[in-house]
Amino acid sequence: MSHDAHDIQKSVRRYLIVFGALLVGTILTVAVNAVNFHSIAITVAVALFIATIKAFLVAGYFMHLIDEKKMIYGILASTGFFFIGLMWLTIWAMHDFPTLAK
Amino acid sequence: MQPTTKESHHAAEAHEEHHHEELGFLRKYIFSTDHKVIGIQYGITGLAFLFFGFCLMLLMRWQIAYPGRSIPFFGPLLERMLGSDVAGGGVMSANLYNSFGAMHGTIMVFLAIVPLAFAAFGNYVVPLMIGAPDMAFPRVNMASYQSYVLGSIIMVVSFFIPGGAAQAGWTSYSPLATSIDTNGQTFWLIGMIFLITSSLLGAVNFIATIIQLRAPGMTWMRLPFFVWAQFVTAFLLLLAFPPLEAAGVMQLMDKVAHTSFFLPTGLSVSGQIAPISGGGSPLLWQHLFWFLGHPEVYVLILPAMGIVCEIIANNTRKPIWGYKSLVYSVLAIGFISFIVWAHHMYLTGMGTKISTFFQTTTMIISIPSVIILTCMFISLWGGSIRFNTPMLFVLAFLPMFGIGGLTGLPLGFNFSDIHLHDTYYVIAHFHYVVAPGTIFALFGGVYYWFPKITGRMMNEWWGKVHFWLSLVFINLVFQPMFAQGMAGMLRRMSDGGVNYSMAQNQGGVIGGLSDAMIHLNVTVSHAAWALGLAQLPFIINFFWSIKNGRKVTSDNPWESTTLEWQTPTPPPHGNFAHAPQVFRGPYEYSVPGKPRDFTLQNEA
Amino acid sequence: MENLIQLTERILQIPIKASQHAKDVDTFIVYVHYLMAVLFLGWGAYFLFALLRFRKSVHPKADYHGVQSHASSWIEGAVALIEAVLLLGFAIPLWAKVVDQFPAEKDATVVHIAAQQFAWNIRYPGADGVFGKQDMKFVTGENQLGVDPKDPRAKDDIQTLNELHVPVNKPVIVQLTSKDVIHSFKIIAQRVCQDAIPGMSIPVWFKPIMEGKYQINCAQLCGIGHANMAQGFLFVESQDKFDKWLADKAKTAGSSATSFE
Amino acid sequence: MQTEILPYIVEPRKDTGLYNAKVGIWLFLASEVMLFGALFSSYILLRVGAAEGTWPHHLLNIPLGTINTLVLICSSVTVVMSWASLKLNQWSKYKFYQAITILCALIFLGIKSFEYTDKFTHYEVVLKNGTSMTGHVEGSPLFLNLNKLKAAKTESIGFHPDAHASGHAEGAKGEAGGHGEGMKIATADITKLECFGPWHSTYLAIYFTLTGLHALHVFAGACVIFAIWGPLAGLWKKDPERYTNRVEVSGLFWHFVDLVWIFLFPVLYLL
Ligand code: HEA
Ligand code: HEA
Ligand code: CUA
Ligand SMILES: [Cu+2]
Repeated sequence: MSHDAHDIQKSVRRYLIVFGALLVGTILTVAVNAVNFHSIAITVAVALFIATIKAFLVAGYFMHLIDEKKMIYGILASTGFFFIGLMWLTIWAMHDFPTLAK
Repeated sequence: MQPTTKESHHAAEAHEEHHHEELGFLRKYIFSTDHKVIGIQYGITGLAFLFFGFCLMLLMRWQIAYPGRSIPFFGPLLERMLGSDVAGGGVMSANLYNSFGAMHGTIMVFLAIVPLAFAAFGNYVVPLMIGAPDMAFPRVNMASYQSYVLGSIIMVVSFFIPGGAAQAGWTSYSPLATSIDTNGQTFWLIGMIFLITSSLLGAVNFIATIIQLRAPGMTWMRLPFFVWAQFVTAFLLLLAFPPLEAAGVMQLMDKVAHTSFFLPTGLSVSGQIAPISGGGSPLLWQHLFWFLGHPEVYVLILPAMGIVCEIIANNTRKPIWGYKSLVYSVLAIGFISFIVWAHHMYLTGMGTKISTFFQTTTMIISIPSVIILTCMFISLWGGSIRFNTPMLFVLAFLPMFGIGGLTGLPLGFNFSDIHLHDTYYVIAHFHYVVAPGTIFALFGGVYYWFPKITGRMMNEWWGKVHFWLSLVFINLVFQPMFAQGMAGMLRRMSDGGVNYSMAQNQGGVIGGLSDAMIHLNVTVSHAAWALGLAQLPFIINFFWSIKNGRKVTSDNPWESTTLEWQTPTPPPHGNFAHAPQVFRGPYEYSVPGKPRDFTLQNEA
Repeated sequence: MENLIQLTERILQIPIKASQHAKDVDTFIVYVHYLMAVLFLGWGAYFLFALLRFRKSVHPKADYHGVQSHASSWIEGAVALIEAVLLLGFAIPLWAKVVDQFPAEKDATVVHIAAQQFAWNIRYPGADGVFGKQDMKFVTGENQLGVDPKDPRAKDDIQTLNELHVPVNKPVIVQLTSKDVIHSFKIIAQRVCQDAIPGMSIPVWFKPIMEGKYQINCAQLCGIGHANMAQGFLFVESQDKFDKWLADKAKTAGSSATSFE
Repeated sequence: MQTEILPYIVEPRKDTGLYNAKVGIWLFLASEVMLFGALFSSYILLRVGAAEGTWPHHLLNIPLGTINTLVLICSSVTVVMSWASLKLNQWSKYKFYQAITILCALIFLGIKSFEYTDKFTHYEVVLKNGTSMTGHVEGSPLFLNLNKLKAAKTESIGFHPDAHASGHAEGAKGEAGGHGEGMKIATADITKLECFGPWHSTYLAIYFTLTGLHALHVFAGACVIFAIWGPLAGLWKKDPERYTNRVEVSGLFWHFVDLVWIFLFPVLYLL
């Protein structure tokens, strides 16, 4: 395998750092929620932003996506594309609606 | 014939004997993990369901042609089996009609064509074509088949529960689906969850196999087009099915846990406000359903196109024209098919912007289909065409798919869909693609690969009888439906539309359906029954040939170039003694300067 | 040209046109079918020729290279171009006009229709020209539509079952909804089709140009009675006749606002 | 073993650089993305489409949710550490880390079922005079409703309404136990009695569906990890690389389950 013992030891250190970051992220999410931002939109945006960073850390380091093979990137990219298509088009469709002239 | 084959024959035979002792009957035929056995299992089960789905429709066609009249012979049988509340006096009630209609669609799509076109042909042929010993995950493959069987058992059982099977169409639109207070829909949903699981497992397996297990030298651009078609199909299943699974879970929650995912606030049931929390959206179901639904129709057609391509190349004895365009087109279809779904929903209340988006993508996706058909047509030019039974079926596929595809255009433009939506024009459109389209390609595939699987040929003469009768009658079934649909006859009518003509006779109503249009129902039904009889030569030929067909004298009876013919017949466990080395593209027929008119992919 | 289109319509079995935009719809359908016919006949002729010309008995040795020219790309390009023209030139603007651009309410006959299993509830605003408030929470056995019993504007509203009367040559705006499951409001001769979806109120309009009685069909599977949901009728009549009918109805409005059986 | 005829079970294929199971699991995860993605989209749609003020806020217990998030993150790091241990040939460390993973899974499911029970014993009651209250019923019965009361011919119930502390953490506090004085309500006065089950509101419907499906994934993942850890551990001696691959693949699934929760937590608990 490509990893030798030294590499692994290095990544173990990295895992622990990521672990710390995830804990901080979680606390931050809860903390941010306690702060009143006065606007749902901002709260949502901040919470999702932190969640995305956490997700990126888990996927990137724990799941080794950061140095994965091209084939996997391809699969995930198309999945992402279709997911966004599903969500965005559905929401758009539900809001574009024939309306009476006023 | 050529040394490699003989050699592999030997080695593989030794191999097989070795296994015979270990594997009992159960392991070999029921719980097999061998892709070929699983392919055959899928094939037999799928054909049985194709037959079953067709029988449902044959009964329904009686009700459409002669509404309210007792079905001769089968009527009393139905009454005995399903109870007199749904088939009293041998007459098909509206209940039963709706059940049969929903189940005809469900069975044809999910229990017959997908298992046949994707799972059966894919399982048997794909690993052989790419020179692999088996599928990447043999046990997952077995689980996929078992999940399919479980799902289909649940579907079949649902006919016999009180109230009968699901009645809300194969599309199962909420709130209707949840408001019918029998358990048919619950069975349908649970059955679907098993079927979806089966397809997902299959899809993972196919993609992994094609990515990982191609023989040395089998580069992407040397893959037979059939493999490409299956590859894209697998992706469609993999990514489009989960949203329907999610929707299925939500509808199941609506049905059994009384949630309101798809039920809006203020819904009323028989004059009373329904005791639900409300707040859901009926359109959400439609979006999630059609997000699968549209890619699903390409799941039904792409494997068929793959089969057509193989058989055309083989029987014109020349390379397929525009292999690269074919590959890019099929990839393009795969991608775009995820963003056209709402063309089924033009009349659910859509503004200009969103419907413009969807009809534009719909028109764009028709272009790769045009390209694929064009390539097939041009491939004929300069060939030396042999008209054997498989070739006849795939040749017929071309204009039949052409009719089906072309009539997709007036549906794809939202403006003309205003008139055509939910009429028999839609029914005719998609049956042209799936029945004389996909089913014909599948028939072609059965005749073509039969000798590989059994070592015997099917009878040519009866094959031709089957072909010509099927061609004539299937057109007589579906062609009149265009006229009926254009004239305004609506689908899913348990009385065959007599309500219109009655209204007309009531006097004074303008624009009702003419008696001639209603009368076409009778013509169509007779054609459908004749079509049923026309399948007898096939069924008999099929079973008779397994035991008594003419034995093939070579492993490659059609003198084909692709790898599946380079194994012993039938292929042993593990397929190839040595992984074959591939040197060239899949369709090197009539290469100038070569002694034979076909050059094997693995010929140095 | 006009004759040709009419002939094509006859061949295609296109039904009678009774609304203003029906002609646009039909002509468009005919154009698309021309495109289809050209493709089908063109490729069909080529197909038959190729099968005969290259059958094994007359052409025993296949040609490895086959067609060399790229004429087919032009054909594909032409198909794409024609589709683009149909799309940009017709489908999109016509849809925008027919589905999305409503006439002013004051120039139109406005009705509310609520579908139910298996009938159409039709409501006119009455003399004051305003609909009374309506909410599903008011629904009772007598008050099937949930008209607010306290709203004074509801008093003169007129309700009918399965009977839609409109004056000829005046746009009709229908606000469509459903009480139970999804139905679809379809009048074939008027080229109108719109799903009626519970929880939503979707407007649709058309301009009838021919007096007479038309059937209202339900085009969406809605249960056992779906096929029988054909008892609703559209009556297109002269303004006088319509006014008279409305006045007649208004006399009994007090009672019919809450019950229409 | 029949499967041994297949190549690339252990060593990666040259041109893709991957072994079979890795391709398989990523494909499977792609389909899982679409599954949860569709539910997420539904959540957003229902949320956006909800009438003003009908979407409940802070119905859930945030401290418990936070603990569960931390538990899952812990399990994620132990999974990856156990894999690294195998790579370093440290078998007992692997056993130890993976044991913690399984323990975490159990804690997670335990807390989750506690939260569920809490919802199923938390009631909304609407009286004939129109007042509506939330709170707990004496004896903490599960899934009680009016029909059941009537069927059992119960004359009245003891009810502890939630203390209506205004402001943010209303629900959380209320559930934690601090409810007000008990009261007696006659069955005849009740028009509606309903626990906070999935049928109670669209929010709870999507909450139960999403977390229920997620919990099933946690359960399945834990079973697989346990199977590899315990009953199937013999493979380590025979074919350590293949065993390590199995651990990696099951780990990928586990991380994905964690990843889903990372989104579920803020979306369901906080917003
Ligand atoms: C295999 C199945 C399949 C395929 C391939 C297609 C292909 C297409 N379909 Fe179809 N469709 C269905 C199955 C299929 N469909 C089903 C099952 C339904 C109904 C579901 C239900 O409501 O129950 C449906 C419904 C349906 C609708 C909804 C109608 C309505 O409900 O109102 C629409 C609308 O846009 C549509 C459009 C199209 C289009 C534009 C294509 C295009 O991809 C077609 C492209 C092909 C071509 C353009 C042909 C090219 C050929 C030539 C150029 C050569 C011709 C010449 C000769 C042959 C000689 N289809
Ligand atoms: C793949 C899909 C598929 C296929 C193949 C078919 C095939 C056929 N269908 Fe179906 N149909 C649907 C999918 C399909 N259908 C769907 C989705 C609907 C909509 C349902 C709804 O409204 O919800 C529908 C609806 C539908 C209707 C409209 C009902 C209504 O709206 O009320 C009609 C009416 O005639 C019809 C007829 C037929 C006929 C005559 C065939 C024939 O072409 C069948 C021909 C079959 C064969 C030729 C099979 C021969 C094979 C064998 C005999 C097997 C041999 C076995 C062994 C050797 C073991 N179908
Ligand atoms: Cu109402 Cu169909
Ligand atoms: Cu479609």
